[in-house]
Amino acid sequence: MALVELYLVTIITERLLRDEILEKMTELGAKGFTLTEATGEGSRGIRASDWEGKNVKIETVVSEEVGNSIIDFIAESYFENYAVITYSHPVNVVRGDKYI
Amino acid sequence: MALVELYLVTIITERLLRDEILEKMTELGAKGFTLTEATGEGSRGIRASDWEGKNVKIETVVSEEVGNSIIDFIAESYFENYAVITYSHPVNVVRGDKYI
Amino acid sequence: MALVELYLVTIITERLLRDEILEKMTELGAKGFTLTEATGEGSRGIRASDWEGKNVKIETVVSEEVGNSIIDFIAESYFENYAVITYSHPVNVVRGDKYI
Amino acid sequence: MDSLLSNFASPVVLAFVLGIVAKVVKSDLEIPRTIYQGISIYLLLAIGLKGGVELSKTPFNEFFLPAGITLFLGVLTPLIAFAVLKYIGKMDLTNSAAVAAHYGSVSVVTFIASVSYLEAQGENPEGFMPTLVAILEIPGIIVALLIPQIANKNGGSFKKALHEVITGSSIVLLLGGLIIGYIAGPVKFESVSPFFVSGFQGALVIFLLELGMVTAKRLQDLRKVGFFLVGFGILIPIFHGVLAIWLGLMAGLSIAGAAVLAAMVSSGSYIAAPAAVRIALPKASPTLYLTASLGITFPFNIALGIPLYYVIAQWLGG
Amino acid sequence: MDSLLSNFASPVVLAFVLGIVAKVVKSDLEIPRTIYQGISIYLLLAIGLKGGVELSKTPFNEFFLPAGITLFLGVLTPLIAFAVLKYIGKMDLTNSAAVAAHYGSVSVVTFIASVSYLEAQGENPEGFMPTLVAILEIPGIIVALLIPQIANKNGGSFKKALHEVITGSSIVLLLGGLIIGYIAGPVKFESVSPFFVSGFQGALVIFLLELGMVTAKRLQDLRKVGFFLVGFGILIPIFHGVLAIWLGLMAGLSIAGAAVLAAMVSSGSYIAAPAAVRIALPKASPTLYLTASLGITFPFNIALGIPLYYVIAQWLGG
Amino acid sequence: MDSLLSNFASPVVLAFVLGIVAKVVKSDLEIPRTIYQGISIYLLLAIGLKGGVELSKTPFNEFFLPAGITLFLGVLTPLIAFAVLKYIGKMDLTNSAAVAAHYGSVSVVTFIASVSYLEAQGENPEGFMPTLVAILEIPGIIVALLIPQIANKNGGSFKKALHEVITGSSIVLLLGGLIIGYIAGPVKFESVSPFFVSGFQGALVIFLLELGMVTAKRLQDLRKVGFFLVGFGILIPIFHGVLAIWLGLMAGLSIAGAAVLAAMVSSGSYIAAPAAVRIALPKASPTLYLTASLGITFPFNIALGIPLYYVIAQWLGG
Ligand SMILES: Nc1ncnc2c1ncn2[C@@H]1O[C@H](COP(=O)(O)O)[C@@H](O)[C@H]1O
Ligand SMILES: Nc1ncnc2c1ncn2[C@@H]1O[C@H](COP(=O)(O)O)[C@@H](O)[C@H]1O
Ligand SMILES: Nc1ncnc2c1ncn2[C@@H]1O[C@H](COP(=O)(O)O)[C@@H](O)[C@H]1O
Ligand code: NA
Ligand code: NA
Ligand code: NA
Repeated sequence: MALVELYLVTIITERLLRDEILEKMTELGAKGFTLTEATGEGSRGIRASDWEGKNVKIETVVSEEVGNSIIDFIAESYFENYAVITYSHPVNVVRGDKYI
Repeated sequence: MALVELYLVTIITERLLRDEILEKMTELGAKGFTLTEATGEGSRGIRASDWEGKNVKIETVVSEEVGNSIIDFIAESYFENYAVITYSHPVNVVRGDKYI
Repeated sequence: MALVELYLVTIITERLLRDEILEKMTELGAKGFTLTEATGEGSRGIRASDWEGKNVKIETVVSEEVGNSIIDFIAESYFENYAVITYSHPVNVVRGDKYI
Repeated sequence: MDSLLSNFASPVVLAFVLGIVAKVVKSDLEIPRTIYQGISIYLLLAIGLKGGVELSKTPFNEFFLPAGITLFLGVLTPLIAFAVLKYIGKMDLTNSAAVAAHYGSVSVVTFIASVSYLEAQGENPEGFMPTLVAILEIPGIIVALLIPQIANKNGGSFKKALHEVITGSSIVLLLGGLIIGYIAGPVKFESVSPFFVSGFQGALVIFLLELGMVTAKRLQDLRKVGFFLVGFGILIPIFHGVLAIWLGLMAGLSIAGAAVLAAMVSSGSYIAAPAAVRIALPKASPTLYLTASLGITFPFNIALGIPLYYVIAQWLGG
Repeated sequence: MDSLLSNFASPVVLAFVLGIVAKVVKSDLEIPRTIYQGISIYLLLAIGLKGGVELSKTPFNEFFLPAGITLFLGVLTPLIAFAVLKYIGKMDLTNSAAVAAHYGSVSVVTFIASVSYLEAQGENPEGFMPTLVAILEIPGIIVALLIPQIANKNGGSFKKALHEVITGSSIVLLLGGLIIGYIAGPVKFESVSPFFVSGFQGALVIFLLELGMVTAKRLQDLRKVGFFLVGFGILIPIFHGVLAIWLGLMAGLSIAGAAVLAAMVSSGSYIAAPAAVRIALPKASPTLYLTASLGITFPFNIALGIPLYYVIAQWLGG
Repeated sequence: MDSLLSNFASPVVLAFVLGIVAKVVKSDLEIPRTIYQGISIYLLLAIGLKGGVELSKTPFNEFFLPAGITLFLGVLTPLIAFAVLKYIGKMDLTNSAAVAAHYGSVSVVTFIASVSYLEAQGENPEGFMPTLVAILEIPGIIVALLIPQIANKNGGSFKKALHEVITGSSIVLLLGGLIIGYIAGPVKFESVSPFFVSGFQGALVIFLLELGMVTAKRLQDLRKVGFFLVGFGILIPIFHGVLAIWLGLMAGLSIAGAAVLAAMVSSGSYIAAPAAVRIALPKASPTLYLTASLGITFPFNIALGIPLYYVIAQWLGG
């Protein structure tokens, strides 16, 4: 089975931002995404799960280029005012060309 | 603490296939697995969460060999007709010999 | 956007241990964490989800040093008697200095 | 006309409309999936229990003929649907069978809505009707899935699909409830009756709110499926409904009972059938069968079909 | 005094206290989030439905003046709150507007608790009060969010926040329920009434158990927010409450109705407002606005405010 | 015999059987975990509330002796169980203590089922019985966990386990409900009574459906635990039950009350105890203690034990 090396970009953030981020991600070239409910704690005073609803974990398998533009967008738009963490790492994807 | 390098294989697919995949995975040599509920969107018209129930994310820590045979099985059996994405990457596992 | 290479440590274990582990993790230097509900099966006879409640998946982005001390703590404290799997791998984190 | 307007003013139908509106205005309203599952377990168990209690009071010979008719319709309607789809609609064999499986089975919510509607009209359909739902649920799916099986064109696992549909949660709850109700009988049922009977209509309101939201998403796919399927999703139910009324009345059902049977037979399944079809016929398009049964036939029946069947039953049986 | 003690012995208030105690002793008690969401959907729909049915029985001219007064208070109270926060409390513009938005809107649970309390006192507030809740929910948030908008200092998206608050699930359920209840009317409502009316008080017990636990976590933030906000969270509700009683009585409300209006107007939103504020004013501190509305004003109103408004209403209207 | 058959025809027991059957036929039926948690919160709060209301009507001297007896049984039964396991069953100290902790505590569902059963028989057990459940829940676990503590062989944290069991959600809800019901009294309880009383039996049906499914999975472990534990799981409950009936009658309980006390005392905990044991005795095998209390004793009590205790109570107390 041919494996392609792509990037898995993970964004964990407030649920409120979900739809906005997904829309933008698609615009920037992501071909799909997976969402998981999560809770968590970080540098902000309030645990995300306390009142405003759970965090959401967004994962998307993308090319390095698309990944970088998504990361840039998140960093510029949300880092200052919202609870968010973003990271990425390479993964070997089956039929990876589908996601480029 | 001795860390062993193994592979984390991730399969995100329709809930319907869960039991079948888990059974086969065990057969192919996986010593355990972790399941998470997820939703998502991909190349197929219908969002997996819409009606047929949520997606399921299956993660298993395995040796490279077992990982490859699981990936091959998934690709051959489900790629054509079902919603599924599969990827893997190396991880450092504590007491990794337990999972080989 | 400046990416810093850090480690993502993942711990999947019985829900019962959650608060204890989170407390200790913070003590050892983790600056945040994300929790997801999960179920799973491993070497222990009883599926974690059967009766005692679901498993919990704890993910934390930390420096290699902090990561190692967390891994050591988990291995020493829980491996013998509790259902637990722990692994880590490097990730590229946006504004990574926040998590060191 | 009057009975139609009255249907539109019922809280259950209005909740369905509210669900559609909520999605149209892009509200963030969301019925959590587990709440939805909980209510659906409750509703299935409740109609099973009530049906079982009623069945324990019904003489066998009163029940025998309607049961036979229902089984017959369960075998006939998927064949009709298949023929129309394949030979008039020119759909391929797999998709024709997939859609036909849905119309051979039954939508439990449509059944419940029809009973609610008729009771609101002062009617009193036979108490054993839930038993007929259980009889109708499975055979139609099997018949339809057998077609590609025979044509050797399935690609999926017929055996697994069979297991899925027979042990599916809706059948287990419905049949289990029926048996529990039958064994317990009216006296022992009394203690659980406030929970399962009084709360029923209200729980249905929340359930239909959710179904409205799900339907709204389906409605967006309408243009993808084409005119033929839209027509099919309205005309076939009417045809099956009239057939059911006619045979139901002949089998001795009351006018109300015949109208409820029509709602059942005309409806398309969207719980048992999709799961079975996904397994047995993975190549069939979910967009086609879900849009037909959930996006077209279900709202048609809820809003217009049920009052229509009642009018026709009155006319044929009056 | 007597009516205060009686309030403390009500299951609903006691459940709230139990929730706080559970968190204080670090119990692992947890109401699953989806159960909490389910109950909250149920409660909102239920008061909407009941309100709609009552509204269908109310002559327009009886309802007109109270509705106008409510709208007026919805515009006035956030301005008062803003002025106090900014000019007496010396809070910055963004946070002042953020907190003010909460006090311009309404806490539905406080409303429900006040109705329960008054009914337990043998009173009978006007049936159309839920309509006033719907009227009060939105304008205050908009007015408060307009302030930084005008000052060009928002940093977030006012338009998105507007959409969020108007199509938010609480408004959809409340307004949707009102309309359904209004169209269905008393007769058609009967079938769903056991579910939505009889179960209401009990469901409220579980809801307040959860709210007690949430409030307990908020209480830990009390020292972070400073004395001024604590005083604000108690005195502003009293001021707004007295205003509401006075205007409510003038508009023809009964004593009980005026007390309920006071509870509504004095309360701070913690569902609709936080979501809207988070979008429109991302720089505002959630610790400030959530602690004020949920950690201070909500428990104050539940325990002391509601009986107080009743006493004042009796005194002014007697 | 007759009362046994009658037990088997009750909807609650039949739902339990349906749950087992559903798993045996590998149905995909699943009660979502949060629904299960929600119902369990509801049931615990409901019996607490009802018990508290009843307690507020009970003179202290009527309640004093049964309470003392219950406490005594809570201390005695884990010691009996431990001795049997260690010295007859030759089980190691840790596992003996672990299993004993379960039999020292109480299964709330068994308690509820016994009350339902007796009420269906036209009996009327004392209203303060839920208070006895609260008294019985904790001491037995502590006593059993103290054994390895004294023998210095625990390996876990006794202190943490103690906190876990005392602040565990079942105790908080049960005790909290008792106190709320006691303070509120019969009059104020009336408003929440439709929710907590009328719905109770029905909610229990769904709860036992789930417990049936959980038990079915446990039954697969039966062969792993060996004959001794199977015998233990049936004979010890009978022995404890007879003891409870005898002491209960002496303490002035009615025949029905003594039978309910027997069901409580004989039952093995499977909520509070497992959590505490997992923390205090991590080396103990969950397969042993969960299979014994949930796979053997629970179904035995539900199906046969409860009617048996009733017969014995009639015989000893008649
Ligand atoms: N070091 C970390 N490791 C894993 N997840 C984190 C970490 N820091 C923050 N998070 C997640 O990101 C969310 C927002 O973090 P923050 O913006 O730092 O408040 C938190 O609620 C966590 O779910
Ligand atoms: N590029 C992607 N990144 C992450 N998850 C994806 C991606 N594409 C698809 N998925 C997940 O895989 C499921 C099936 O995808 P598909 O087969 O493309 O419809 C989706 O529902 C998503 O949960
Ligand atoms: N090989 C594996 N891959 C992924 N997750 C695993 C694996 N083995 C165990 N787990 C997870 O770790 C938990 C405890 O495993 P164990 O201690 O082996 O019983 C299980 O319930 C699974 O969720
Ligand atoms: Na049909
Ligand atoms: Na207000
Ligand atoms: Na016991």
